[in-house]
Amino acid sequence: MTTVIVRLVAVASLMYALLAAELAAAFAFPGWGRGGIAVVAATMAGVAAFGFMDLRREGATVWLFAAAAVLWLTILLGLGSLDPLTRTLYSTVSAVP
Amino acid sequence: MTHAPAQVSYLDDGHTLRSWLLTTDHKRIAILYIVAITFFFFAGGFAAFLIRYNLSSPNGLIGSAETYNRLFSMHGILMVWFFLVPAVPVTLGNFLVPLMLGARDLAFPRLNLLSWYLFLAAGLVALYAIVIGGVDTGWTFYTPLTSFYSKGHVVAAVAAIFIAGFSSIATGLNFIVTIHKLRAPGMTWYKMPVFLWSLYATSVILVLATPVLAMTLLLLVFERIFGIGVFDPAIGGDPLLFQHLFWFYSHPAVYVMILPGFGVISEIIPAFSRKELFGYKFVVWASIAIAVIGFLVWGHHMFVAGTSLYSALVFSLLSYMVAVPSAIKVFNWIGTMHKGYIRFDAPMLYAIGFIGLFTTGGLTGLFLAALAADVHLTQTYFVVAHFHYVMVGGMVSAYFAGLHFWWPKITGRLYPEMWGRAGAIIIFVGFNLTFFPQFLLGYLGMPRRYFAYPPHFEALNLLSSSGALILAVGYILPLGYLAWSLFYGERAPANPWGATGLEWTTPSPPPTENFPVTPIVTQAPYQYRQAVAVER
Amino acid sequence: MSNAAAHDFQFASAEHQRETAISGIWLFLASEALFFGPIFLSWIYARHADPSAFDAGARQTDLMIGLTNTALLIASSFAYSVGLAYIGFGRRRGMVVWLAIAWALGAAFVGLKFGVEWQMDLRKGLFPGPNFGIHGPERSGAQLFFAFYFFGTALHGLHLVVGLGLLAWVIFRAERYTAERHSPVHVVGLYWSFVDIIWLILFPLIYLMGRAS
Amino acid sequence: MSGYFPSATAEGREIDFLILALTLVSCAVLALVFALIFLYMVRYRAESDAYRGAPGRKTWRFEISWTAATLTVFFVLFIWGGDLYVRLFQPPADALQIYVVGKQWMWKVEHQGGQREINALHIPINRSIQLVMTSEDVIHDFSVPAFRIKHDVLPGRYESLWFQVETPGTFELFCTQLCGVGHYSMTGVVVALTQPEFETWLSGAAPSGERDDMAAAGKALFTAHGCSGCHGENGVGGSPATTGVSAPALAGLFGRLVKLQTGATVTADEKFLRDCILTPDKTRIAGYPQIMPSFSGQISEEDVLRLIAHIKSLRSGSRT
Repeated sequence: MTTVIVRLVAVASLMYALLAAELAAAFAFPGWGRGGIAVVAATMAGVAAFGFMDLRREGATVWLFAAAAVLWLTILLGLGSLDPLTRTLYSTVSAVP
Repeated sequence: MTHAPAQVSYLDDGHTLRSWLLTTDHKRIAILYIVAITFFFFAGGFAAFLIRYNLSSPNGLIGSAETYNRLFSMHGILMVWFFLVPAVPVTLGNFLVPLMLGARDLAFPRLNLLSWYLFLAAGLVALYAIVIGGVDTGWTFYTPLTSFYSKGHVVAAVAAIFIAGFSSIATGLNFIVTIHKLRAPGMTWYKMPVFLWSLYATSVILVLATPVLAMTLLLLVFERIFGIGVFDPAIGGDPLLFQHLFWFYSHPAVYVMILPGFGVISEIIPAFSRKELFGYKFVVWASIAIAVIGFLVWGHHMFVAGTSLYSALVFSLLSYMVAVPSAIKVFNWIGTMHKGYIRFDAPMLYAIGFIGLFTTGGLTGLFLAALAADVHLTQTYFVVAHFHYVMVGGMVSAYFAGLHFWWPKITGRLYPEMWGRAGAIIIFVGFNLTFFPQFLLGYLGMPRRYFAYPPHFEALNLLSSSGALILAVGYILPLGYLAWSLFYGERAPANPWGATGLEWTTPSPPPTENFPVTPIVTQAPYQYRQAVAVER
Repeated sequence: MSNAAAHDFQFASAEHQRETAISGIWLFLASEALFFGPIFLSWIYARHADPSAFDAGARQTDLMIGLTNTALLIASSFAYSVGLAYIGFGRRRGMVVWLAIAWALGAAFVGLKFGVEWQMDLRKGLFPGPNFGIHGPERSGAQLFFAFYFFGTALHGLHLVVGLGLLAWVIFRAERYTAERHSPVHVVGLYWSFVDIIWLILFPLIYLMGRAS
Repeated sequence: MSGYFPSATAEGREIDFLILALTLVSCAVLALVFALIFLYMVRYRAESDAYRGAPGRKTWRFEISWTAATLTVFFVLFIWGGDLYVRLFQPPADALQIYVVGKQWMWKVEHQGGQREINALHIPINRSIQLVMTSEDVIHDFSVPAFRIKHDVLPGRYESLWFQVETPGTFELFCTQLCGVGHYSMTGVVVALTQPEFETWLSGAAPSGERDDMAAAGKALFTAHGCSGCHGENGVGGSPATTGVSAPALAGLFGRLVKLQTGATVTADEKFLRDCILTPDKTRIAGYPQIMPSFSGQISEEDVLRLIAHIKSLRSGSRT
């Protein structure tokens, strides 16, 4: 019983440490900037999935569903933002009189 | 579940209204869905008939453009969300998934019943939206027309689609978990019939794409109610964001509509060629490939909408990639018929019609994937003809094929064979007459969604409208003789077609718990070489 | 589900039914993740349209409340997991106590977010619309941010309230759960941690991205 | 309508050729599919006693071959379609620019010389024409089937479309993006004239009376809206000494590279000038404090186009 509690306490403290890292990325280390925050936020989501939701113990089916969710989100956000990010690449109106 | 003696069929297991309306038996829920689906099919079909009536003359016959805009919007919404997306999965799928798997019922029976009630509620809200005036934005709801300038009942129509979306998610979730967890002992993934594989691929799309539509519609309603939102160009928002999110759902949704049809055809062609499916593994992985790549291609709906040149090139290449699995399937069906013993019952006629019409529809999709050709052909009747060839020529033919093929198993009755064949042929002729002229109209530049059009398009439109008459007759015919067969049809044996598959091993109609003892699966599907005795 | 080893007729065993229920909720959470997808994409689009004005709007949010809320939700998710561990060993009273703590922390989040933060924002006139508080060149970009902010937090808050309802339902039916049979507790736990993860993504988008360099 | 087939533009004929190729490929595949089906329906029907032999086990050889064949054909079609699309997407440098504004259920066209037309577009032949289009309300779509081109017209942005007509004639113009009740009536004509006819039309259709073209109208707006108050007369630029505030010079600005505060450099094209007028905070110029108010909502789309025409006419140093 206590081993489970100890593991959960470790997960919770890791989460708070990552929260602090997120704040540091935002304010203390301007170099990291937005990319740093994004990486820390992603790891926090991963830690929550494996720590609190105990993804490690589940079978292959559950892993498939979790992986599908992450993959489809990257399709939606990645391919979805391809258009605005490249829209100015070929500016439609570049005629010089 | 009252465990009545094994031989009482699910139809006789309780006749009270309560036993039907509160049933968790997947077979009864399939019957409830067939009734609802048929109603919406004919409601949407009636709207289509009025559209063709209006277009039979250059300056329109049904009063005003306002009515016409609301008509084609209603036709689009009803057909897409209340017939095509649910059609095969909720009717044949609900009935057959447990039977084909050798299971007693779906993983979550109560969720299945909830899915039907959500569909019913959505249908009622949709009818309410139509009765109070409907929308004039088309089924695509583009902003800023829909969010600021449309005077139609957008919020009511969007609410109906929002609820129908959750009904789809519930069904998709049920199928995926059932196929993963409730397979009969011995049924490995490669021993499953292809119909289950295609329903699995369809459910993956249903579960992962429909939520995006639900959220997009919420964002749209937020913008319409508060007069401001992320799509509003006045504050720097991007109307193209709505189109991206809408088509992120709507293109995979067209694969939701066609994939179950592939599954039905992959069951029927081997059954009526008395020969196992050609290249089983290729057909299976083609379905999965379509489900995955289907999510990468939505940009081809927006080649002229103002998206960047670079993304248009990427989407065009990916759109050509998604056409390859469909081509593989068509070649494999034809390979199955090679050296077979082909019989021309109604399901086979519909299936052969499906291959011809779907291939035409698919090939015209290549026109629209070629960037430069799309610039000329998009937003014209070429696109209308393309998706009707795939949806009506493909999906509806497959739905009718499946309905006829499994009718004996569902109702325990045999339908009149000659009427079945006549119906298939009339539909094939009427369909081609209605939609082939529209390819020419599209090339000549007649725009979509026009209440009135320049006179030099009249001849082809008249031809198309006359074809619609024949098509209407073709669709009313099965309603007639299938209903007739319910009461006067010959009693059906367990396996009238001599087909393989666990669903043919139980009596027709099957008992409530499907199998007295859970079957053990030993061999791969479609083993027709051992010539299962044809009992008919 | 009432007696010890009972299971529905289509399952082979109770464990088979528990496994099916767990994979069912995980698939539902996958669809919920896609449900929030468009909000993240609208953040990318809205910010790309006018980054400086968007960030100016983001700096109007109250970082301290956001930070406390995040801490509250992490603690609540932790408390729920501890409760789940307790019932795993059959100690029902411990479960009820920890689940109640989780519920309280969740309720605190809702109170802080809608009771305090939203009132402040609305008083500052930060709801996008004709009488929007911020004027000058950053007006439209800031309105885009607050359209995203109010829509996103409203939806997350709705999911949280539903979660609180489920939590209360599990607590009131605590006496029927045993060490072997407590899959509803596990299912609600997964949903609760999922809502926490969604907030872990929304928090930086709202409070930190605007303030980072 | 005259001049539909062959298409009146060179790119249109190339699109026709591509569509013809696609049709031939499709007919070939369809012929193969229907022939095989009819052959098998006749030869292998249940009653016939044709030799069936043992069923082939090795199917992957067929699969690989027809998959590879389909992939190569598709790739060729993609390259062909893509290359033509890239050329359709980028207007040539010397195109004659004509401004089009889509409004619920009409097309408003305005030429450089100030000539205005409703639901009609007069253009010279053998000259590349570039339409700079925007919308005042919903999304429309400027479509001329005879030229085989169309492009959506979005509110809040400029969309561009270019073509070069080779044969004079009158061609149908449609709106092909659902824009409400009058969508079907939002049609018009594109009239292609020979160069001399076009000149006479231009002079005839010029607005009588003040005969001012867009640039002149823009100049009046430039002072009316107080632009000259900061940017100086004729956009020579303002400094604390001259106009009391430091404002970038506009003379000779069009087409030049401009450095923004974010470090990026942008060409000062129509889109950039429009952003400066309507959303100045998005285009902060390096070296100048961002104090320009936004004029969105106060200046109509046509007036913005006229102001841009005026700014384009301001040669550095020359007085027009």
